Amino acid sequence: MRYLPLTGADRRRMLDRIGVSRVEELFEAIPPEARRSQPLDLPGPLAEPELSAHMRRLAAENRHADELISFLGAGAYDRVVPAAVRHAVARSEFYTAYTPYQPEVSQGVLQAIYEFQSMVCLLTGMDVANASMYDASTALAEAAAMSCGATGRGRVLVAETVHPEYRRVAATYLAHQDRELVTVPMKDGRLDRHRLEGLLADDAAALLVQQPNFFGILEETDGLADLVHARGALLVVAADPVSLGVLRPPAQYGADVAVGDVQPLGNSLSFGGPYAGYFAVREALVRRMPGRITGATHDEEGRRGFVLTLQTREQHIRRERATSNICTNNALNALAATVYLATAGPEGLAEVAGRSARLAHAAQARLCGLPGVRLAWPQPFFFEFTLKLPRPAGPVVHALLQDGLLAGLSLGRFQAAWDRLLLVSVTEARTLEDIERLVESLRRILAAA
Amino acid sequence: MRYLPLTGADRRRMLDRIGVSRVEELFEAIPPEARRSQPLDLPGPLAEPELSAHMRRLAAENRHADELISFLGAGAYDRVVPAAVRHAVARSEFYTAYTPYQPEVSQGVLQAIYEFQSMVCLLTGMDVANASMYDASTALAEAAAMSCGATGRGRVLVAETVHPEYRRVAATYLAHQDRELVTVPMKDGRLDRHRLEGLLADDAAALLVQQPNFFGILEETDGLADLVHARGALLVVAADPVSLGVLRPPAQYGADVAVGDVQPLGNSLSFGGPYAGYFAVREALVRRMPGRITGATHDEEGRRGFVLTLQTREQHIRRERATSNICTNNALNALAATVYLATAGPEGLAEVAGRSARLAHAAQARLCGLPGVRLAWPQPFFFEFTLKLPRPAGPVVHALLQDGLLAGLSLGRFQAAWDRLLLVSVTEARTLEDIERLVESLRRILAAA
Amino acid sequence: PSEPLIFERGSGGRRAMDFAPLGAGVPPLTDGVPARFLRNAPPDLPELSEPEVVRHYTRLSQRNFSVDTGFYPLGSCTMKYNPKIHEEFVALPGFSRIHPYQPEETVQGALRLMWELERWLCEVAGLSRATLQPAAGAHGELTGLMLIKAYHKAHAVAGDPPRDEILIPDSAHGTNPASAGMAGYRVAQIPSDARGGMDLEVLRRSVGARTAGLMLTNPNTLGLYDENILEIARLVHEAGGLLYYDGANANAILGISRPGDMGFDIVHFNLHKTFSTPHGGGGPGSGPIAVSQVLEPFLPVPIVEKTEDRFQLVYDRPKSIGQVRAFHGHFGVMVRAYAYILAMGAEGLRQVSEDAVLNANYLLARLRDLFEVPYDRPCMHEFVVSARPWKEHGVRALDIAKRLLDYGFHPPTVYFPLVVEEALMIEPTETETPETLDAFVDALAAIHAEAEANADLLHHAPYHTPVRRLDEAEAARHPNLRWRPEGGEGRP
Amino acid sequence: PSEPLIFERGSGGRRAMDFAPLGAGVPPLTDGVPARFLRNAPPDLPELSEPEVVRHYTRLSQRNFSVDTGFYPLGSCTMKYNPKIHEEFVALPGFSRIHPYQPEETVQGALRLMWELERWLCEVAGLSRATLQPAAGAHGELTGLMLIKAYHKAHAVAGDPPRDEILIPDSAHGTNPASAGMAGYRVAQIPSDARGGMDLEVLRRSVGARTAGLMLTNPNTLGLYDENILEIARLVHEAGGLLYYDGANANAILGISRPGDMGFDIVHFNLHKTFSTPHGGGGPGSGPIAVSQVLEPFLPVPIVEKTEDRFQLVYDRPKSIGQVRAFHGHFGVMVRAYAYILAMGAEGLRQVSEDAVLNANYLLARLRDLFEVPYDRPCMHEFVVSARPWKEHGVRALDIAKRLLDYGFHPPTVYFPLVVEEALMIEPTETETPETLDAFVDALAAIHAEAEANADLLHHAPYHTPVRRLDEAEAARHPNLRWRPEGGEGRP
Repeated sequence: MRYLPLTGADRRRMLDRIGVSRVEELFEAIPPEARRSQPLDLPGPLAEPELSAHMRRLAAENRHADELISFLGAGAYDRVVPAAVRHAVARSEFYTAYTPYQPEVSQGVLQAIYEFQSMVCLLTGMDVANASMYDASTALAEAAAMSCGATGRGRVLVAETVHPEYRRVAATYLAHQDRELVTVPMKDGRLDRHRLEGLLADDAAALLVQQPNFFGILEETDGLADLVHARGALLVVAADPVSLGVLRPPAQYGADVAVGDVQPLGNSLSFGGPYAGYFAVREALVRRMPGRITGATHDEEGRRGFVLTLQTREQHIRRERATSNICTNNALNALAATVYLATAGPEGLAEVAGRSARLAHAAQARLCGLPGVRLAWPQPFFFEFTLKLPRPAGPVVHALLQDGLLAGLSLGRFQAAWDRLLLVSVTEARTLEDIERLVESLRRILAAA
Repeated sequence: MRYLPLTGADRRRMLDRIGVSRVEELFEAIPPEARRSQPLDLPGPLAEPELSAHMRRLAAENRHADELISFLGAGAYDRVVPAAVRHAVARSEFYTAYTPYQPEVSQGVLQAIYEFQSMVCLLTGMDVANASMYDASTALAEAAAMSCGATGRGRVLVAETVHPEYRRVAATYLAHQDRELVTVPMKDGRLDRHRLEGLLADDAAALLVQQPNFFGILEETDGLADLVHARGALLVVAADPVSLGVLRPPAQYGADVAVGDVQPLGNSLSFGGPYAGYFAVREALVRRMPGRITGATHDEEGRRGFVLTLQTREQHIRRERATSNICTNNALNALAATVYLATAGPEGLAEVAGRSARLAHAAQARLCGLPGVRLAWPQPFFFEFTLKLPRPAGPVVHALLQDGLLAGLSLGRFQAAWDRLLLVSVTEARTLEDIERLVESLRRILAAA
Repeated sequence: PSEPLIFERGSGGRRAMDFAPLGAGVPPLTDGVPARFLRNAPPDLPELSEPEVVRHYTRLSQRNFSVDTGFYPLGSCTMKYNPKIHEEFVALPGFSRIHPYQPEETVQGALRLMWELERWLCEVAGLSRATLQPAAGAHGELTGLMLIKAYHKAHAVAGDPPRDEILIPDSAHGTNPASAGMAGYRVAQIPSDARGGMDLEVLRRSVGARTAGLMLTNPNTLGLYDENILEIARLVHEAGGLLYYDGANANAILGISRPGDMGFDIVHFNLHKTFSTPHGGGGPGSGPIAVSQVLEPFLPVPIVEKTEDRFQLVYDRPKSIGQVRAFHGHFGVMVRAYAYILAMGAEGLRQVSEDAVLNANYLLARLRDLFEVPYDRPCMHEFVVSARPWKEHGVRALDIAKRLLDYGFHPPTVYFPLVVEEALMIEPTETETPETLDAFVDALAAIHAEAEANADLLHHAPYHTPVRRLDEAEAARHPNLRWRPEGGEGRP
Repeated sequence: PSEPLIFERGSGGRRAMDFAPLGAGVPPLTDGVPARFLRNAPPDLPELSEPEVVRHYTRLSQRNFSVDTGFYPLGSCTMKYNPKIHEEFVALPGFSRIHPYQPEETVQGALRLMWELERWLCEVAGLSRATLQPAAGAHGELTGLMLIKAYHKAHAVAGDPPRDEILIPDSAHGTNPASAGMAGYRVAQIPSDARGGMDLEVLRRSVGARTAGLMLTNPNTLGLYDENILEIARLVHEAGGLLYYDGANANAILGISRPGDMGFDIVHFNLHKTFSTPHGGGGPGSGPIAVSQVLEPFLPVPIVEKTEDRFQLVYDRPKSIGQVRAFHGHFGVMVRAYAYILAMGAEGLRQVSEDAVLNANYLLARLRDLFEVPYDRPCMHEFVVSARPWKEHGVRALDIAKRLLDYGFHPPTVYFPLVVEEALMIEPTETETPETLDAFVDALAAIHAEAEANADLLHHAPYHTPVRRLDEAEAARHPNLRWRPEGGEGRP
C-alpha cells in the first residue's frame, strides 16, 4: 500500500525485536467481545488513478462558481483569491505541521499567527486578538459565553438582524450552559433600539449585533455602546472583515468584543468550511479570551521569537475551568487571511470593499427598476441587500439557475414570513455584465409568471 | 504594478543617490535612432482576475485528455502522473532556482540531478548520463554530432523507422555542420538489415535506431552492434524510458549511446513541451558528452556534496570548441522524471510498461477483428502499433473525434504513401472500456462508409 | 537568517493587488454609503509588492518543522503522512467553489460525499448515525456532551436528581474536562490503576444517579487499551449514564476494535489524526461524532438524508439540540478523509492500525534501556516512558525534547499524561519506516551519553534551530501579542 | 541535517505506486512480447513508500537557494520574481493535457496563444516574424546561425568566397562561440574598447567578404549599452553580413530600444529571463527568435498561421532550414511568458526595464567605495565591478561570493566577463526593493571589514550553508557521476 512503508520483512524483523511472533499478540488486551473478526464493510482500496477518477466524477456532480454567476453570500463569499495566498498555504511545512508546541521549530506558523492577530486588531481597532476560532458562528457563541463569565450574568441579547445560523449556534451553546439567549426584534431591517432598551435589564451580559447585518444593512451604532455599557453589559459586534477596509472599526463605536469570519480573506467557499473565526477584545478581557494566543519573546541569544502564551487559560492546564474547550483551531485558514491581507494592503482591501459596495448599489438600483421588485427595507446597506419580490423567492431562484445564475438566497428557509425576500450579495468578483445578466433574466422570469 | 516594488518615492530617493534627476538620463548611451518614443503596441496591462479569466478562456478553447479518450502517442504519452511528482516540482525552491552554479546552496537540485543521472544509467545499462537535454530529438541530433566528433567521420546513418521528426532534427543539425544524414530504409516496419550492410561504409560515424521504433515495433537488435562496430561506427539507440521497465537495456545489446525523452516519466503532455531528453554513454565517451554533468565530491568537513563537474567540455570554458552549445537544459523536467522513478520503483515501472503493452495487445487484437483493419506489418510490438485501415486514416480520426476519441496518429502527415496508416498508442492510463469504445466507434464509422 | 515581521517589510505605496477600472455606470461609494459609517483611513496594513509577500511567507514556511520534512512522534497527535493527491482533490472547483447555500440539485456530489462518509465513519465506530458538523475534536466532545444532556432531559423522570456529573479519568486529554465544563457539567475525576487502566473500584463508587456519562479514550493516553472496558461500560450503563469515546487515539483500533462494540454510545473521530488530513499548523481539523440509535434524534441539524437517488440537507428535526456551527462543517477536511478511506479500504485501515501498533511496540522495545517504562505491557499505537532516571544527571524531559530538535527530530509530547512523572509520550504512526525509528533511538542514545558527560549542554539546547530556547515565562509575564504601528493605534 | 541519496532510502518491497488489477481479457505480457526482447530483472531503482519519496524531495528542496527565498543578483541571469498564478495557468488541463498531434480544431486556444505571443515578441524586438521552437537561448542562437547560413546560401553568387566566419566580441557569453561552432562557423573575436564597447577599429578590419554575421549582446555583458551600435550594424551590413542579437540582456531595453531598430536581423529572447518564466534549477527555458523580413522564408517548421479565424500549424515551407526540435517548442514556458506580457502591458514592460536599470545604477552607486569600477558610465540592468583591490588582503572574488552565502545572499556571477579581472557581475532585477539592495551593500561592507581583519575567515567560507565549500577539483579529477548498486551493475 502506497502510504504504508512496512514490508513483510520489516514486520518480521520488528516482531522479533519486540519478542512476539504475530502482530495479533500485541492486541491481546482487547476482550474478544470487543474484537472485530470480519473486515469492515467499506469500499476500496483504490489505486491513485482510480481514486482520482472517482473524486473527479464526484466533484463534477456539483455546479460551481466558475460555471455559475453567483450572487450568493449570507456569510460565505465568492471573492477573488490572489495566487500568492494559494502558494503560501500550499507550502507543506505549513499545512503538515501540528500546533506549534515546540516554538524553536515552529517560528513559521507562530510568526504568521502573530501577524494575523496584529492584522485583526488593525481591522477592528481592538487591542488583542486570538489565533483563530472555527468560524464566525462559534466565535460569536464563545463571545456570548465569555460575556457571561466576565459579567457574572446569564442572559445574552442578540439582535434579530444577526445571521440566523449564528443565532442558532449561540442559542445551542448557551442553552447547555443554563444561560439564555434573548432575541431583540428588528424594525425595518435593523435592530429596534426601542425594544432593546426594554430588554436591557441589569442581568444582561451582552448584546450581540452584526455589522453590516444579515440583511446587508448598516446598523446605526451611535450611542449603542453607551446604552449597553450603562446597564453593565458588553457590546459584541460580528463584523465582516472585508467591509472593515472602509467601514468604521467596531472599537471606535465602543465594541468590547469583535468577532467575524475570515473566509472572505483568501479562503475558498468549500461548501461552508473550513473557514476561520476571528476573535478580538479590549485589553481588559484578554485573560478571558478563548483559544490560542501567540506572543513575542526572546531566545537565549536575545533574538526575537514567538511562542504560544497565556496558556493558563487553556484546557491543558486549567482543564474544566478553562476559558473554553477550543484546542485545534483553524490556523491554516488564518494563515490564508494573513497572506490575503498582506497582498491586499490598505488600499487593496479598501478597493475590494468599495468595489463590492459600489457594484452592489448599481445592482440594487437596476433590480429595483423591475416591476414589483423593491428593497425589503429602505435602509443604507453595504455589499449585500435584501429584495422583496412580487412572488416567492424560492421558485424564482430555481428558475434563474436555468440561466446559470445563483441569484441569491431565498430567506424563506429561515422564516415563512420572509418567503418573498431575496438576499443578494455582490462582491468584487462580479462585473456589470454579470449584473445585467441577472437583471435581464429576472425581468424575463417575472414577466413570464 | 503588483510585480514591481519600486514606488515613486523609492525612485526619487534612488535617483538622488545615483546623482541624476530623471531615469531617462541613465539611457543616454542609446542613440536617438535606436530609442523608442511611442509605447509598444501590446495588449494589457491586466489585473490578476482579468488575466486569469482570459487564460481560462484560452485554455477552454482546447479539448484535452480529461475530456477525450486518447490513443495518441508517437513520442508524447498520456501517462498517469503521481501526485508526489507534482508536489516536488511545485516546490518553489526548485523551480525558481537558477542553474546550480553555487553548489553550497544548490544541493537540492544537484543531488536530484545526480539521482537522475544514476537512474538513467540503471534504465539503460549505460555507464554515465548527463543532467538532461531539451528533448529526445535534440538528444539524438547531439548524439549524431558527438559520434562524428568521436569517430572523426561525417556520415551518420539513421533507420527509417526512427521518429520522422527526430530524423528531421538530426538532419537539420548535421546539415549545418557539413555532415550528412543517410536514411537506411525499412523493411516490413523494421530496419532493413540487408540495406544497412550496404550503407555501412567505413566512413559511417554512427547508426541511429529507435527501440521500440516509431511504429511501435520492436527492432531486432541481435548482432546489430557487432555489425556497426565492425565498421568502426557507434550504435546510438533512442529508447522510450518506460519501456525499459521490462525491455532489454540498450547497453546490453551493444549501444554506445542511449538517448530518449523523459516526458513519459511524470511530465505532462503540454502540447509538446517542455519535456527533457536523456543522454547516456559508455565510460569512454564521457568527456565528449554534451551538456551538464553533476558529480559527487566532499566539502571542507568531509561531508558528501554535489557539484557541476567536467565543465571543461562546456562553452563557458571551451567556447567554440565546446562539445555542444547546450547550456540551459531541462532540469525541472528531469526532476519530475526522478521523482516519478522513485515513486514507481522497479516493480511500478515494470507494471506501467507491462500494463501498457498488455492493453495495447488487447486493443490490437480487437481492432484487427474489424473488417479491413490489420496490422501494417505483422511484427512484435510493444505498447504502440500501426494499423492499416481500409481507407485514409485522416478522415477516420476526425470522425472518431466526434465520439470523444483521439484514435491515434494518421501517418499521412509524414508521407503520402502512409495515408491509411494509423499509429495507435495505449498507455496504462487507458482501460478495457476505453478500448471497447474505440473499437465500437471505429466499427460504426467503417461500416457507415 | 531571521525574517522580519510583515509589517517591517514593504513601503508606503507598494501594491500586490490591482484592479481593472470599474468604468462608468457605477456610482462612487459615498453615493450609497453615508459617511458616518466609514472609517477615516484604511487600516494600517502593510504595503508590499507580490514578490515581497511571496518571499516572506515562503521563508517563514522554511522556519517550520512538518511531517513532510521530518519524524514527528508527537504523542496523541497522530502525525502521519498526508497523501499529496488529497490537496488536489480539495482544490477541484467542484469542491472548492461551491457555496453552502446552493440549491441542492447543484451540489449532489458534495452531499453524496457527506452521506457516504457518514456511513463509513459509523461502520468504523460500530454505531448507527453521525454528524459531520463538529469543527474539531473538542467541538465534537462538546456536541457529544450536549447530546448526552438532551438524552437525559428527554428521559428524565420527575423527582430524579439531576444528571449533572461527567466522569473522566485522570489520564484524559485536557479537552475532556474543558468540554464538560463548557456543556455545564461537573467533572468527577477517576484515577488510574496500577496497570494504567481506569480504577474500577473508584469507578464503582463514583457512578450513580447523578452520572450523566463517562468520557474515555481507549487506548488511553498511556497508549494502553483498557482491558476492563466492557465492565466499565456495564457499570456506567447500569447507572443510567452514557459513554463517550474520545477518538484521539482511534489510529490504534481501525477495523480491530470498534467503540460501539466496546459499549460506547458516542464517538468522535479526529479526521485530522486518524484519517490523515493535515493539521495545518494548528487546524483546521474536523471532529465528526457517531452515535448509537437512542441518540440519533438529538443530533444537530442539518443532516444529509437520501431519498431515492437524491441527497438533501434536513433541518427539520424537532428533538435536535440545534446547530453547533454555521453551514455544514469542515467540508474540505471531509473530502480528504473520504479519499483516504477509499484509498485504504477495510484491509488498508486495519493494516494502518496494525503497523501503527507494531511501530510503537518496536520503538518501545528499543527504548527500554534508556527510560523507565511505567506500565510494562504491550502498548497500542503510542506509549509513555518516563525520563525520571535522567534526573540524576540533572536532565529533564524538556531538555531531552529540546536537544532532539538539534538532531533533526520533532520531540514527543512531554509532561503528559500528568499521571507519569517526566513523561515522554511517543507516537510513531504507521507511515514511518523502521530506519527512521532506529535513527530516532540512536539520537536518544547519543543524547543520553551527552547527559552523562555534560548535562549543561542539554540545558541550553537547541543550538541549530532557527531560534534558540525561547523565554516562555517572559512571554506570559509581559504579553506582547501584536504589532503596533508607530505613533500609536493606527488610523481608524 | 544531511539527506541521503534516494538509493540509500527505502527497502526492498516498498511501493509508492499501485494499480487496480487489470482483470481478465488482457493476456500476459509474454503472450505478445517475445522473451528475447525482455530484460532479466527490473532496473535497480529504489523502492520506497509515498511518504518516503515526498519527504526526501521536500527536504532536498530546502537545501536549495531560490528567488522565492532570497536575493539572487546573478549577473546575466535575470533572476526576477516569477508570478505565482502562472504556475496555475500552466496546470490548467486545457494547456497541460493537450497532445502536440491533436487535430487542429481541438487546440485552437493553444495555437492562438502561440500566434499572439509570436506577434508580441516581434513587437518587442522590432522585427517581423518569429519562431517559438528553440528550447533555450543557446538553441535560439544555433537556430539563428542556421538562418544566417541558409540566407547566405540562398544569396550566394558563384565564385564568392564562402561566408564562413562569425564575429563575436571578447565579452560575449560562451554560448555564442559554442553555437557558432555547432553551426559550422569559424569564430573571429573582437576585443572591447576602453569604454567597454566593441572596438570599432578592429571591427572595421575584421568584417569582409567571409563575414557571415556578428553576434552581439546589447547591453553587453559589462552591462553597457554599445553607443556605436548603429555604426556596428552599418559596417556589418555593408560587408554583407547579418547581425544576431543575444537577448540574454533584453531586460534592460523593453519598450526603450528595440533590437530591430538598432539594426539587428535576428533576436533571441530568453523567456525564462526577460519574460519571467522560472528557471527550474537549470531549465526548461525557451529561446524564441524573431527575424527581419528577409529571413522569414528560412524559419524552421512548423509555424502558426491564421486564416480567417482559424489557426493552423504550417509545415510546408520549402526554404525552411527544417526542424530544430520535435513538436512545437516549450509550450508550457510560452504560456507563462504570454501571461506575463498581458499582465504588464506596454507601459509595464517599459517600467520593468526602467526599474531594472534604476536598481542596477543605485547598487553600483552604493558599491563604488568597495570595488573598482572598470568602466565608469551609467550601467544598464547590470554592471561589473572588480574585486582587484581586495587582493591586497589576499581575498578573491570567489571568497567574497562564498562569504555572501553566509549572509543569506546568492552571490553575483564571478570571473565573467573574462575581460575584467576578478569580476563580479551584478544584476539586481526590477523585482527587488531598495531595502534588499541596501542590505546587500551592508553585507558586502561587512565582508570587506572581515577581509581587512581576517582574510582567512573568507577563504573557508561559507560556514552556515547545508554543506561547506566543496572540492570541485576532486570532482573533476575523480569523476563520481552516479550511484551504483552494491555488487555491481544492477540486474539488466
